[in-house]
Amino acid sequence: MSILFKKILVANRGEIAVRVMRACREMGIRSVAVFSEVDRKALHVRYADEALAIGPAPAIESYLRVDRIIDAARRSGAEAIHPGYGFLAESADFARACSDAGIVFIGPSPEAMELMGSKTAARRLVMKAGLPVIPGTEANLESIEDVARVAREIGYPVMLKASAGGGGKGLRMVPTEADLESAWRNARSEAQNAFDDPSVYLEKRLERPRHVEIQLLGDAHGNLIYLGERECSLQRRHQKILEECPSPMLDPELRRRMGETAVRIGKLACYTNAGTAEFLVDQERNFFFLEMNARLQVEHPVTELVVGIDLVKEQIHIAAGDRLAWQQQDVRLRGAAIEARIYAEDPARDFFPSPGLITRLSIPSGPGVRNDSGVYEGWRVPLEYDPLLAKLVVWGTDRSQAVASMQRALSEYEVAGLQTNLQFFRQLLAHPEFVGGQLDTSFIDRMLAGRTLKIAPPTELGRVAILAVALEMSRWAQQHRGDARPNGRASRWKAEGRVEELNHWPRS
Amino acid sequence: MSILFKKILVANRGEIAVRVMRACREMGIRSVAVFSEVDRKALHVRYADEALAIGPAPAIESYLRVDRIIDAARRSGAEAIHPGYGFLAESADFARACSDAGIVFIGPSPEAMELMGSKTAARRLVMKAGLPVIPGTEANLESIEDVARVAREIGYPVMLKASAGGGGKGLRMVPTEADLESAWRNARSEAQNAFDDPSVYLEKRLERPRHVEIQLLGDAHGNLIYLGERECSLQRRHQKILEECPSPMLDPELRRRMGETAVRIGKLACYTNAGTAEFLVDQERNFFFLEMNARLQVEHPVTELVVGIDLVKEQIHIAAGDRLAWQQQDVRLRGAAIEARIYAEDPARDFFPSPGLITRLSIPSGPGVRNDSGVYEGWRVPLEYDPLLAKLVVWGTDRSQAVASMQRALSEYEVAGLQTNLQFFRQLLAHPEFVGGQLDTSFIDRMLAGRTLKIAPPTELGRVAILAVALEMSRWAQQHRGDARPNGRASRWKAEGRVEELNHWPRS
Amino acid sequence: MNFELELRDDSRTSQHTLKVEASAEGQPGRETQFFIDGKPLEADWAEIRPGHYSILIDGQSYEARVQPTSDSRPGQPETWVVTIAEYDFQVKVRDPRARRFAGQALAHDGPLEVLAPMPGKIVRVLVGRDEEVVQDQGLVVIEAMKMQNELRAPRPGRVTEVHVKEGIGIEAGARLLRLE
Amino acid sequence: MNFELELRDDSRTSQHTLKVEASAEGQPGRETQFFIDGKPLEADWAEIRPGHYSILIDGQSYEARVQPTSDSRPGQPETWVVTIAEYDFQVKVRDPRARRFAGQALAHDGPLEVLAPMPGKIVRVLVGRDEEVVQDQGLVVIEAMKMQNELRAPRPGRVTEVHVKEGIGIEAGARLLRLE
Repeated sequence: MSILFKKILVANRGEIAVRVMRACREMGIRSVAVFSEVDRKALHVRYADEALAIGPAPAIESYLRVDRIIDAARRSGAEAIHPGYGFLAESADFARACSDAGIVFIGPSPEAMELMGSKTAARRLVMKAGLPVIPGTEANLESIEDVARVAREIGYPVMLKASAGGGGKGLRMVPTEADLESAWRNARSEAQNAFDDPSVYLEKRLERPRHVEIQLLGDAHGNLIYLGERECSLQRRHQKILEECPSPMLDPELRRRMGETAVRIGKLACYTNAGTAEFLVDQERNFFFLEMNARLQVEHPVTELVVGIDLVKEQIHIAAGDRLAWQQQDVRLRGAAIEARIYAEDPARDFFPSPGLITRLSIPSGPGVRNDSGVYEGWRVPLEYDPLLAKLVVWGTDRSQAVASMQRALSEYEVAGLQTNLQFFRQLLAHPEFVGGQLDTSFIDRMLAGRTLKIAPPTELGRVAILAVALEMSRWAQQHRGDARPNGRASRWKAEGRVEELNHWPRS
Repeated sequence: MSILFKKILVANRGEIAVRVMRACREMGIRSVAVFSEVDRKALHVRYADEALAIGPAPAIESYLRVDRIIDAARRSGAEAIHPGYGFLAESADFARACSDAGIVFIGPSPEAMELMGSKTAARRLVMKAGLPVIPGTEANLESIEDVARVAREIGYPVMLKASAGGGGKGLRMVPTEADLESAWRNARSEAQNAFDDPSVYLEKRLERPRHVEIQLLGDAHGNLIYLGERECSLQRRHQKILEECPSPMLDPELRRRMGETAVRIGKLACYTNAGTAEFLVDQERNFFFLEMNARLQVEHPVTELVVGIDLVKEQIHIAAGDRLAWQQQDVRLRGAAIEARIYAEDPARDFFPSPGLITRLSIPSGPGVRNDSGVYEGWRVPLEYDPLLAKLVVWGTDRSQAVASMQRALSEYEVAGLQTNLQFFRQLLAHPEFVGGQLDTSFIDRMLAGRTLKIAPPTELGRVAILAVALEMSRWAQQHRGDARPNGRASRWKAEGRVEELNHWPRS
Repeated sequence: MNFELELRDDSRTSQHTLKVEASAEGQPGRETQFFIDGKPLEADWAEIRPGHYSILIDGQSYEARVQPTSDSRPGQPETWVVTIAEYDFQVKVRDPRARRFAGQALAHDGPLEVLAPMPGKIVRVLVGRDEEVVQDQGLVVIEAMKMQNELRAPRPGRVTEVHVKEGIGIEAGARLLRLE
Repeated sequence: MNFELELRDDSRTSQHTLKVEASAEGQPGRETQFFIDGKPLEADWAEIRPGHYSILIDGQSYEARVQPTSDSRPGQPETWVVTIAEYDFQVKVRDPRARRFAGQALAHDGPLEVLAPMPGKIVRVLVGRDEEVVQDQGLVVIEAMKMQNELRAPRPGRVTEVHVKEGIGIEAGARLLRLE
C-alpha cells in the first residue's frame, strides 16, 4: 500500500462534503473545506480541519471557480482534491487544472471524463462495441428543425437530455410534437444554467422502464470490478429520490450480465476510480446503456451497506495509487438497503424548494439506520444551492426488512422550520405498489397525479388533532397575554415550566 | 413460520425499551409501554403505540412490580412481554407469573433462568460437566467467617459477587484480608438494593484476565447456535463500558472452541431464546466459565452489526415458536464493531452520576454509526434509574477501521446540560494501548489511577480556548446589560441575530 | 376559551366542524379540561416542546405536531396543520377573533394576488397584462436551489397586473401578479 | 472589556496567565477586535449557538464549546471549561468583577463545606463529629442512579459538623458536612 495523502481539499459543500471529510477523519487525513460567503457557518466548514473562503454565494463565483479552488489547495498544501458530485465533479478541465498544479484529482482521468462526460460520445463508443443503447441521436442537435426530424423518425414519446447533464437537469419528456418546442427551450436554458452548456440530444422513451445502475471501482493497475447494482426507478421530474440495492427485479444471472457489460464499457474508456454505468431495463428485462457517471453517485451509500465497502475510502486509496483491496469474487451482497433523499421542498406546493432556518432537527438512529447529512439545528439553508438536506439510508436482512426499517426511520425523523418531503416519503413507503417492488420511472408522477398516496387516517386521530390544536392555540393565546399555561393531567407544573423555558423557538 | 404476536408489552424503560419497540414497529407489532410517574415524558412512552402508568418513581414501586405489569398487559391485551435487561429480565418468578397469566415471556424458560440465575448453581452444573470454571465457592456464603476461611484457602486477591448479580452491582475486588469486611458489607448491601437478594459468593481473581462472552440463540425445537463472541474487558469498577466484536485476541480456532463450549453449557440448561455465556480468558488463552446471562445483553448490538442478525427480532420469532432462521454454518462474521456506553456521569468527579435536563443533544451518524438512545433534547434524566443515556455503536471493515470510526463518531457527539463520559471516551479511544488492542479488565482503572489518559493539547489550541472564553464572557456581560453582541469577521449582523434568537438555553 | 374547529384530513376524505371549549385554562396547578361538542375529552397530555405534544387517550399513545399553515398571518393563526404519524390534518379556526384574519389569508374569489411561494430569481414571465389564463396555466418560472419551478394559475382569470420581470430576484411572499 | 485569564489544560502540563482586551465590543456592524497580551488575535469567529463557536485562525477550523464550571455562581462565572476536540481547558478569570465571587467558589484552606455533587440518597455516613480525616478518606456514601458512590475528603481536616444522616434524600449542592 502506497503512502496516503496527508491533506485533502474537498471542493464541494453540503452532505457530500461532510461525507468525504468523515472518511478523511477516519483515515487520519486532514480535510480542507472551501466555502462561499453564505456558507461560513455551514456544517462542512465546521467539520473540516481547515477552511478557506472562495467567493460570493452564487456557485459560478465560488464552488465553480477552478482558479480559486486550486489556489486554496495550494495555500493549504493539500495534495489531493475530492470533488464530491455536482459542481466540478465531472469537469475534465478541472481535473486537468489539478494535475497541472501538481495536485491529485480524486476521480477518473480527464480523458475518461471527457469520453463519458459527453453522453453522445459515450453512446457512440458503446454502440461501436456492439453493446445495447437506447435508440436516439448520436450527435448533439443544434436546431429545433433537426430535433423535430429525428423525433419523427424514432417516434414519440421522446426524451430531450443535456449532453453535459445529470440529476434530471436539462432533461424533458416530450409526449407529442406539440410539446417539442417549449421542452427544447426549457431543456437548453436549464442545461445552460446548470452546466454552462446548452447542448441537448434526443432519445426514444421506453414504456415504464426501470432505471438500474452498476457501481464500478477500478484502480490504476488495470483492475476493474463491479459492486452490484442500484435500483433508481423512483424519480420525480426525472430526478432520483429513492434508491435501493439490490434491485427487486434482478436475479444473480442478470446481475452478472449487466455487471460484466458495465465492466466492458469501463474498460473501453480505461476507466479508473469510482464510476457508475446507468442502464434502462424494459418490462422484458432487456437492458440498454444510458450513460456513464464519472463520479461518486449521490446514492452510493446503499451499495456500501450491502457490500460492506466504503467507496469514498476506496476512491482515496485508488487515487493514492493503491491496488484494489477486493477482487470480483470477494464482493458479496448481504441484505438490502434503501436510500431516501430528504429535500427542503414543499410537497403541498408542487415540491417548490423551501430554504430557511432549521429550528428543530432530530434524526433517526438505531439498528440499520444511517443518516448522511449536511445540515444542523440552527443552520439557515441558503437558497443558492441544491435543496438536498440529508440522505436517510437503511439496511435490512432483505428488502421487506429494509422497507420496514425505512418506514420506522422515517417515523422518527423530525425537521422543523422549513418544509421537507419527509411526509411524502412516509406516504410513499406505505404504498402497496412500492412495498410490492413494482417500480418504474413514472411511478411517482402517476401516484401524485392520481392523488393515491394520501390515505384516510383512522377516525380516532381526529380527536387527537383537535386536542393538539386546542392546546397549541391556548399556548399562543397565553404566550400573547403572557400568563400561565394549561397543565396536562399527568404533567407537574414545575417540570412543564422548565421544559418550556428550554424551547422558545421563533416560528418561521 | 408461526403467526407473530399482534401486541407486545415492554417491561422496561430507557434505551432498551426503545430498542425493543423499534423492532416491534418494524415487525408490524403494536408496542405497549409501562411507565413510572417521572417517566410520563420518557422517550419509550412517546415511542410506544400504547402506554400505561404503573406507579411511583422508585423501581420497587413500578418497574419491579410484577402484579402491575401483568395487569397492564391484561388491560392492553398484549400477548407477550419483553423484559429488556435489568429490572425483571432475569426473574424466574416474573416469567412464571407471565405464563400463569397466559402471556408469553420473551426469554428463556423459568427453569433455565433459575438454574442460570443463581451463579453458584450454574457453576456447579458446569463443573459437573467437566467444563472449566474459576476456582471459588460453590455455595453462597452467609457469614463473614466462612468468607474469610475460603478466601484464605484460594488465596488473595479474591472477588465477591452477588449470586443474583449483574452489571457490576454487588461486586467487590478484595486485595487483602484487611479489605474483606468492608467489601463484604458493601457487596451485600448493594446486592440487596439492586436485586433484593444479599447473597454473595467468592471467586479467585485472575491476573489481568480478559472478559470474553459468547452470544447464544436457541429455539424451542432444540436448535442452539453461537453468534461469535464479544470482548468486554474494558470495565470501570467492574462495569462494562466498551465492548467489541470480534475480540482482538481470538482466532477462529479459539472462537470455535469457546463457542462450542458455550453451546454445551446452554444445552445442559435446555436453554432457549437469547443468552450469553461469559468467560474469563487468562494471559495464556485458557478460558474459564464465569456465568450465564439469561437475557438480552446491553452490548448485543456489536454482535448484530458483525453477523447481520437482529437479535431482538429473533427473540420475538423464537418466543412465537418459530424455528431459527439460521444454522451454525450460516453465521458469518463481517468486519468489526465497537460499542461505547454513554452515561450521565461526571468523570471529573470520580464518575458520580449526573442526572438533569438535556439542553442540547446532537448525535453522530454517517457510515457505520449506530446510536441506540433512550433520551431526547429537552428530556430531564431522572435520578432514580441507571445513568445509561445511549449506546454508541460503530462498524468497520476491521478493528482499526472500527476504532477510527468510533473516534470519528465520538468527535461528533454533543450532549449539553448534564455531564457525560463522552470526553473520557475520546481520550480512551486515542490511547495507544487501546488502539493496540492490549486490553484487560483492570485497564481502565490503571489508566485513571495513572492519569495517563489525558494528554497535552497542541499549543495553538490555547489561543482558541482563550478567544472562546472572551467571546462567551462578552456575551454574558452584554446579555446582562441587554445590549448588542460582538460580531465576528465573517458573520453578518443579521444572521447572527437570527441564530441567537433561536438558542436561548438556560444554563444548568 | 371557546372556538369552532373545522377538521379536514389531508386525503380529503372527511371534513367536519366541532365546538371546542377549554376550562380552568392556564391556572397553574389546576388542569385544563377540554370539551369537544360538549363532551369532555378524557386525555392526558404533556408538552414535549411548543407545538409538539404527547397525548394519551384510553391508553393509546400519540405524538402530535402542530404548526400554522405557511400562509397564516403572525399573531393568532387561523389555519393549522397537525401531523400525527404519516397523516396530516388541516384545522381551520372558526373562532371570531381568528375570523378577522381569515379574509386576507384565504381569498378564493374576487381579485387574487399571486405571491412568490419562496425566494428566488424570475427566469421567465409566461403571461402578459390583460391576458386571460386558464387554471394551471404557467404564469412565471422561478429559479431557486438550482431548480426551475413553473408557478401555475390557482384558478382561471385575467391578468390585471404584472409586478415582476425576468432576471430580478424576489423574496418569499413577494407579489408577482394579479388575477381577476 | 479587559481581564486576565489563567489558562490551564486538563492534562495539567501547562499553565499561564494572559491579558485579554476586547475593543469596539458590541457595536453592531463593527467587528470586535481581541488582543492577547497586547497582540491582536487574527481570527474569524461565528457563533453556532450560545457557548458554541466556530473559529478560523490562519485557515485552521476549530469548534470550541464553553461552559461555566459546575461550581460557578450564576451571574458572571469565574471559571470556565473550554472543550476543543478531545481536549479540555480550565480558564479562570482574574477580572476584578469576577474576583468578588472567587472566594465563595474555590475555598481551598480554612473551613470547607463538603457539598453533595448530585441529588440522591444518603445510604451511609462514615465519619462522625470531631473526627480527624485524612485526604481521600470516605465521608458519606450517596446512592443515585442505582450506584453507590463514596464521597471522599478533598483534603485532610477535622469534621466539625455533620448535616446529614442515613436514609435521607438530598439535592445537588446540599451541605453534607464541614471540614476544618
